[in-house]
Amino acid sequence: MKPINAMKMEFLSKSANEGFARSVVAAFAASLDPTIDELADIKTAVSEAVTNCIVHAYRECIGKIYITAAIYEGGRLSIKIKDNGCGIDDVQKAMEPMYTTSPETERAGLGFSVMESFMDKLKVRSKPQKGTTVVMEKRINQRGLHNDARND
Amino acid sequence: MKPINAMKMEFLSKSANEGFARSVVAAFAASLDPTIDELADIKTAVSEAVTNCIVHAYRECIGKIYITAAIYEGGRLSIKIKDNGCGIDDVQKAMEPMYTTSPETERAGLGFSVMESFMDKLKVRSKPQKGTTVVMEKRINQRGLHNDARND
Amino acid sequence: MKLTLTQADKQLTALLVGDIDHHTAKQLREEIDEKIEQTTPELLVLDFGGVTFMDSSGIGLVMGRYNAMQQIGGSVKVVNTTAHIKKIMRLSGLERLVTLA
Amino acid sequence: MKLTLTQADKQLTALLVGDIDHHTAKQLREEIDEKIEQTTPELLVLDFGGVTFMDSSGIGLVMGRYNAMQQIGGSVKVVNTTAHIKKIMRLSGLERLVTLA
Ligand SMILES: Nc1ncnc2c1ncn2[C@@H]1O[C@H](COP(=O)(O)OP(=O)(O)O)[C@@H](O)[C@H]1O
Ligand SMILES: Nc1ncnc2c1ncn2[C@@H]1O[C@H](COP(=O)(O)OP(=O)(O)O)[C@@H](O)[C@H]1O
Repeated sequence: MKPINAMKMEFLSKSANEGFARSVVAAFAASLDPTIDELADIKTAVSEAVTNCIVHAYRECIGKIYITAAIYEGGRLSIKIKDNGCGIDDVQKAMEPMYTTSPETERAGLGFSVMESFMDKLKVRSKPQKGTTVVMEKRINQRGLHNDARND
Repeated sequence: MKPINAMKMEFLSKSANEGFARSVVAAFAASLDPTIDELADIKTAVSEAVTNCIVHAYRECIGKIYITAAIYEGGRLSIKIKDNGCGIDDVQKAMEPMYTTSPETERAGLGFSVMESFMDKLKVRSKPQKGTTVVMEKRINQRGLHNDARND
Repeated sequence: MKLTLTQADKQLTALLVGDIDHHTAKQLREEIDEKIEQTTPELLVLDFGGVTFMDSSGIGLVMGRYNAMQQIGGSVKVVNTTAHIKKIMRLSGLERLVTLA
Repeated sequence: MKLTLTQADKQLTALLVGDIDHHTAKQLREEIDEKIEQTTPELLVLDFGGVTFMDSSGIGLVMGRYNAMQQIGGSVKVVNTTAHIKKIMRLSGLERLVTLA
């Protein structure tokens, strides 16, 4: 299925870019006219995934983080966040609530839980030493207003 | 010279993305702590360059627009906006104030003038049938406050 | 972008709220021109009081309305512009054609 | 991110203004802990009144302060949270440890 709108970006895994990344996705999603709550959900999920790349994937170095986002007919927003970092040995275990490998920096182990409960779909693929890809989806209720994403 | 921070993005040449593109660059520049005026200058210049890709480069089709931005020591922001569209035959003539090939859509022919007067540097490279690249620079006055771009 | 058109005597006022760029200018242009045709005012007041962003598309918008008003013998006044909007309008020499307030 | 710390009697209040994420949490953590050490309050009030965004780093921030206050026999109260912040805090079971108001 062809998206109505699409974007792709990459940036350095510096923690100052956590705010940048969620602003970008929020600006991209704006054409779907989301509610303030929906927008907060999306920003939070993006913040979790991007922070994981910075804190875990590229723990000892600065690497590149890749975000792809697309809007489909009917208000479906799809977001992919990818790194080429250290990867996850056991994805299922990593996704358990409160599981974290970085308690010393006060990570709560709830990043994946937030992504799961704030978005409609979450898929995590990872290969040790290769990197991790998180794909999330959320359907934004179309309230029959004019939909800017459909103009060109 | 290595940038302190860098990002790269691409998106479709839909006019709804004009607002998206300037939001992205504004969010990226935020770590330089620009004044409201400086931020407005940057957003306006980006809006001009992106609109040119949509209106002129990909006049009859939807293509991809590429933005690269980097922040260098001392508060220098560099922005590159590129398309693979129709290109410009005579760049010097195109850059003259009031010159436009699209008067019928009320283009004022002032896009390049805005970029030139709102940014510190402007370079335009173009090849007919290949595309156009605009590189702009602006130095943001560092007011000695904490500079988030320097943290990681 | 939000547009509010109010007509009183021979004056049409267009209050612009939001970002003016190439994407939003088209709709503004069409709605204002339709109202000009319907009401043939003597003065068109473009109120920039709610404008949060403007690029050179805003100049095209003012110029185009100037032309439309010229055709029916009327004039254009631009009000409530910020320093940033004035800076862009000044690039175009617009102040020789319309009243900037 | 802006942090304002006020001390009165045995109570330390931390007013948080801005976005709470992994990038900003570190500084908040360090500044609040320094003040806790200096003033050994009985109650730490975390005032979320100015928080414009929060992700799970905010949970770590509250949990960590809970631990710090436990060590000196004190407690933590969280005030002025929005629905969005409550939603995140609820994921963590935080309400069993600190007072949410
Ligand atoms: N992109 C990633 N690269 C490598 N490891 C990751 C990545 N994302 C998550 N992890 C692993 O999964 C664990 C759980 O992640 P999460 O639920 O987000 O909690 P937290 O980030 O608070 O640790 C992390 O502690 C880490 O070990
Ligand atoms: N990216 C581009 N691709 C092709 N042609 C362009 C591009 N940018 C500008 N031009 C040409 O240069 C002319 C002047 O551009 P500009 O000063 O921005 O004014 P305007 O966009 O109002 O026409 C345009 O009318 C167009 O012919």
